[in-house]
Amino acid sequence: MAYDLDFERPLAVLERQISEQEKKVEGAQRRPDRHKPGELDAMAAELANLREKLIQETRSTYAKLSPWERVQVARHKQRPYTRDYIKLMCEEFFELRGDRHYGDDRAIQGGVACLNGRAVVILGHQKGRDTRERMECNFGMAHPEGYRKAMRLMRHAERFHMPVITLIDIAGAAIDLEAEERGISVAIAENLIGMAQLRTPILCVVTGEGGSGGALGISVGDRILMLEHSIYTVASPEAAASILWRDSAFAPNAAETMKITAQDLLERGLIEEIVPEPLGGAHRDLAEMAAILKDTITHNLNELCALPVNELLQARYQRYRAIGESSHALAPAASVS
Amino acid sequence: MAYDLDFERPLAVLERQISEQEKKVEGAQRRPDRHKPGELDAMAAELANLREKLIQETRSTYAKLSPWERVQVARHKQRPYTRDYIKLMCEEFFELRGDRHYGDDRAIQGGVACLNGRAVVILGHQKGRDTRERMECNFGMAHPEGYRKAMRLMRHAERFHMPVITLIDIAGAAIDLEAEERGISVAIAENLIGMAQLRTPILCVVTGEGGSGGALGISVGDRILMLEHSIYTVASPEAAASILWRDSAFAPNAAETMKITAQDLLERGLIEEIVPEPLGGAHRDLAEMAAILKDTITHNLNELCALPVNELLQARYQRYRAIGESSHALAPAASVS
Amino acid sequence: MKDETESALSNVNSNGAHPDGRVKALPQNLAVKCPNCREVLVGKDWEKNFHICSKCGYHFRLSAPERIELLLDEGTFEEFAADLTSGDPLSFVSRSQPYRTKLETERANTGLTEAVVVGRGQIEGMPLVIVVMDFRFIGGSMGTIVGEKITRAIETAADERLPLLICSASGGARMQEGLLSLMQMAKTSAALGHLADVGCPYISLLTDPTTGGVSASFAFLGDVILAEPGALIGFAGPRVIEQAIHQKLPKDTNTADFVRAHGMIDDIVHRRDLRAVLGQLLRIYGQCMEVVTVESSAANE
Amino acid sequence: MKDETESALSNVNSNGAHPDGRVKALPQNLAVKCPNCREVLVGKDWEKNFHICSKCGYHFRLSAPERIELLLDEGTFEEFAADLTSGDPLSFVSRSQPYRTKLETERANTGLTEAVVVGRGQIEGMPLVIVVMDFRFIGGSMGTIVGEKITRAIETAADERLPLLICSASGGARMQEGLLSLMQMAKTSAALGHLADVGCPYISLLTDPTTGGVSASFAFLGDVILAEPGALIGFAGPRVIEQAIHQKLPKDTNTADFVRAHGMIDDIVHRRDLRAVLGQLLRIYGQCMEVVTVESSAANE
Ligand SMILES: [Zn+2]
Ligand SMILES: [Zn+2]
Repeated sequence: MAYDLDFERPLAVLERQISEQEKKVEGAQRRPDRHKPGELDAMAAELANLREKLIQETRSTYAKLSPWERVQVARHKQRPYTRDYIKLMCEEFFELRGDRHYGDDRAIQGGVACLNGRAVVILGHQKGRDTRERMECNFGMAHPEGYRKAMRLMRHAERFHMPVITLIDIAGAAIDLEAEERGISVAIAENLIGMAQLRTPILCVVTGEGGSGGALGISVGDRILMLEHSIYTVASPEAAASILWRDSAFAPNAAETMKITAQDLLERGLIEEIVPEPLGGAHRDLAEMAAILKDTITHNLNELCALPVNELLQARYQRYRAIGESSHALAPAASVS
Repeated sequence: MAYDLDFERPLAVLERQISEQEKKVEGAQRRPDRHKPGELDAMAAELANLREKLIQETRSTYAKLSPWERVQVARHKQRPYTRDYIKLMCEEFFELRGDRHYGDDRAIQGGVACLNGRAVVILGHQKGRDTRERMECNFGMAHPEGYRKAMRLMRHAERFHMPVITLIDIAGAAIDLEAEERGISVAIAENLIGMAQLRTPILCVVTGEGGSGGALGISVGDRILMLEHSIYTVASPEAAASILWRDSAFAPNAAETMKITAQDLLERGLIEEIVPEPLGGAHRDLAEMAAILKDTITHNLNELCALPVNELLQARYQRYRAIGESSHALAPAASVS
Repeated sequence: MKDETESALSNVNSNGAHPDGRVKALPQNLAVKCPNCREVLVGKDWEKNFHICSKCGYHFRLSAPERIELLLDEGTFEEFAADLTSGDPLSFVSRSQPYRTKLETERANTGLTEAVVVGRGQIEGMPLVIVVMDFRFIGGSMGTIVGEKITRAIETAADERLPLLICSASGGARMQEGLLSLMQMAKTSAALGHLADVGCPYISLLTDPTTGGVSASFAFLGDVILAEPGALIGFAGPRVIEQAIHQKLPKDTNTADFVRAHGMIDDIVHRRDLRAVLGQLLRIYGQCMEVVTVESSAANE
Repeated sequence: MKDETESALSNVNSNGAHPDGRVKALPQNLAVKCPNCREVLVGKDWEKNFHICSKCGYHFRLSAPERIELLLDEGTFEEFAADLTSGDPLSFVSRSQPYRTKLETERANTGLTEAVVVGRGQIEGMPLVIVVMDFRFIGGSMGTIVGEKITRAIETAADERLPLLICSASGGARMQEGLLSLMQMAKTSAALGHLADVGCPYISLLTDPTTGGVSASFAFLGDVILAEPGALIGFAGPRVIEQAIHQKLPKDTNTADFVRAHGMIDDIVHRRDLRAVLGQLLRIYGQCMEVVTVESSAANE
């Protein structure tokens, strides 16, 4: 996979050098007689050197990504989506469709699955990979029936005492007339109260973009994890910029100021854990990403499933109750008179 | 109100005679000098006589209505509807609208009310009186959102420990593309299971036509009452006739054979109580009908609300469980080998 | 409710099938004709192909015994409640035909005692309770005994903590038993509420046709709802709706595709994949059932 | 979410009102101009008429103190949590304007400490907990302190077994507090779950405008949901939707009429009838609340 993001340009240059060097080495190997002794070894060493350099450069680039750069990674078109994770993590999966009221929203998909031998309900936003799928999924921007299907699946999990795993990756809930007609506000609101009271563990993982109410509608749970380069925000940086800076070009500033990265949010106690990504981002190695996530999910579920459900619910209530209390770490006591 | 049903023709004749006699008496009273002594008294006596005769005839006619004649009464265009009962029975009423998913079906209406000082949820089919209202209500033929609203109101009742009163009067659930698209089957089915498990008393009253699944969708409860001239049937007599007799003209036969009257169903143990109607049918005296029904509802709710909810639910389960068991009164042991 | 299906049926089968849904085998069962594409199929191939048309994929209706043979591990089916047979609670007679006689005829024609067969069995070695309706028997209509047998199956699943599979094929309630039939909708649904409380999964398979009172009760209450391709599924049949609204309906109205598109079912499963899909579901739910039964029995105390 | 409302606002008020929704009184408050029909209204009449245009029925926005005066029995309001004021958790600055300064300006302009006022009060002699948002304060946006005050009000209602009334007027979450604001949606909703468990009724009154994160959380979770005539109500404002779909919307999109027609609210209540309707609801629910609290406390053990 090519390095194709703006801030990856130096890496892309290195990548091109590597590919040229590879061709050189290959050509030389085909006709070793044409080269001086040692020349071939030197060429191979140079190639290895370049490769090592790329790894180092990638590592250092990704170690100090700006929030706006993370936004680019979180939105990468090759980033793994919910269906990828399901396919790569679950031993068995059966999709449950439909809200039993109106339709089957492809922007949120999920079903029952076995994950490391445990029956779970897993669901998440699906942005879609190719054009056809993206259209079908409305680019992951879910409609009311998506949230209602999600709640139906979670009630299903509750009935069968399966834990729920939600994967969040959405720019924002659908903004159109149909969404309003069928009550996108009501659908999200009912999920918030429904998830707060669901009598089974809920583990939420922000895998890409956690965009506003559309993200929150499936991410009320016992623990919120975020992938290393994912973001979670009250409004998209572009939207925030166009209001607070009166120009959407200030999106990078908004991304910085609003504290939307996994690192910012862990620091502020709003999430429980960061899930490391493969070098250069999840999209560079889907299988490794899925393996890491599977391990993370498993150890979290092991802990959550061991708790009596009443304790779980009380802790879940307290988790949210504490956000923005005057005693909260984020609201300095001084400013709350 | 004029006697306007087919079988009421003799009563209509009497009514016309009374009205003529009334005019005569009135005329005579205006000019008493033109009449012989005693003539005026005789005319008045004749009027009283005719009036008494009408009452007697009405009583005897209504005492031996055929099932098909009862169908006519149950469908009378002046029969009291849900809104009439609410207005006449409840001290306070606030309508709760909408299913919070799609729309507000006017074919099923209801809300919170005070009935004899008790907070209740009351809801029912509304056929509509004039043309405009009938169109708006789809003649009482409810769509999925009507059943979903009904269930929402019943959950509301459950939360606030209010008993539920449902009034049933529907030819049948909506038969159209929209009903199928939004899952009329699912909506009714979910009400059946929801009502079977609702943790508050449910009292159902068939006030007019209890038409098939469209009726059942709001009539699973602890007790089913039927107004004296109401019907409750698995399929409309016309539909049954057109299938089983291959000619809808046999509707009267179907009405007879299918045992659809309150009397037939009480005898078979399928309902708990018959609510008497004013002489000549509920439509002849809405206020009296409502007063009778209010009393009946009150004494039933007094009993149901006194039961612990677990007992209530067990009895409700048994009520339905027993229908069609081999031991059931209606399935003679002999024929169940 | 029955009318809807009967109308619907004549619709579905307008091209050759017997109106009750049975396919007339050509002489000596050597060949059958597909009612959908009119292809003449070699009988043996057709049987091996799960009674599916090899040309157009049309799923022929299956009788209850055929369905059981298709789905269950060989030799695992144990029927129960087989001795329950319908009485004639209303002494029903229409067009000089007593219902009682009709029942006898149907019994003779189908070899069944009623429109449903219930029992225990296994799929891929996993035990379950299975309910299979048979459309040949008075259109699979639900009378008191159909309702009673289904309720007993549900209760058995609940008592023995087994998964439940119901294969529906029905035009709705049985008119000849009047309101008693309608009440079976409530009875079976209430029983499913109890099943849900004890945490047993219920898989509902909708086959051609599933309409009327059956669709408006247990058929659409599955924890998982599957349908066979092409099945007619809905409250009313398309013919009845067209008569009611005086308009032509879109061609796919109330098909399996239609109900899936409208979010009413989980998936459409080709008949050759059914056993595998059911096996997968039983494995997944099997993993949580022990947990559930332990916890729910604690909660119910 | 804020953007949606701000756009929506410019939409609603395109004919004369100040963009933050405050109406500019003409000199000495002798007259006000209706932003809907442009009628010039006599100030005293307009105030007696509940701030409604006598010509077209337009409901002017009310400040929190005005709303409280309108709804509660005189002298019964006791504010609590008034001392909670927003910090600046992210040290937020945009366009050289620190959020901290913005807060100070809003406090000075409105005389309020935050975009919501909460307290106890009575309507027709019946006690309740009341929450009133004020759109003048940063568009009624919900930051941590707004969420905190509302949550405390909900908890107070639950603890004291009182009915709860929330009058919403908000453009959504407060962007300047980042994700902390979004989480107030979850926090308030969870608290409402607790309130429902103890059986206290929650009446939600949607006033102009109710959008974004407020509409997608507590505002639409009322046991009874009322709206004022003409209020803008929805997830997104019409302008934002039009920009997103590149199409004109029907004129009534996301009005009170629109959400009622789509089954999302119980009724639209004219401002002059509000007290009476609330009184009626408190009477009805009051009759079952004693029963509820006794039974639910038993059930929770
Ligand atoms: Zn074919
Ligand atoms: Zn005006």
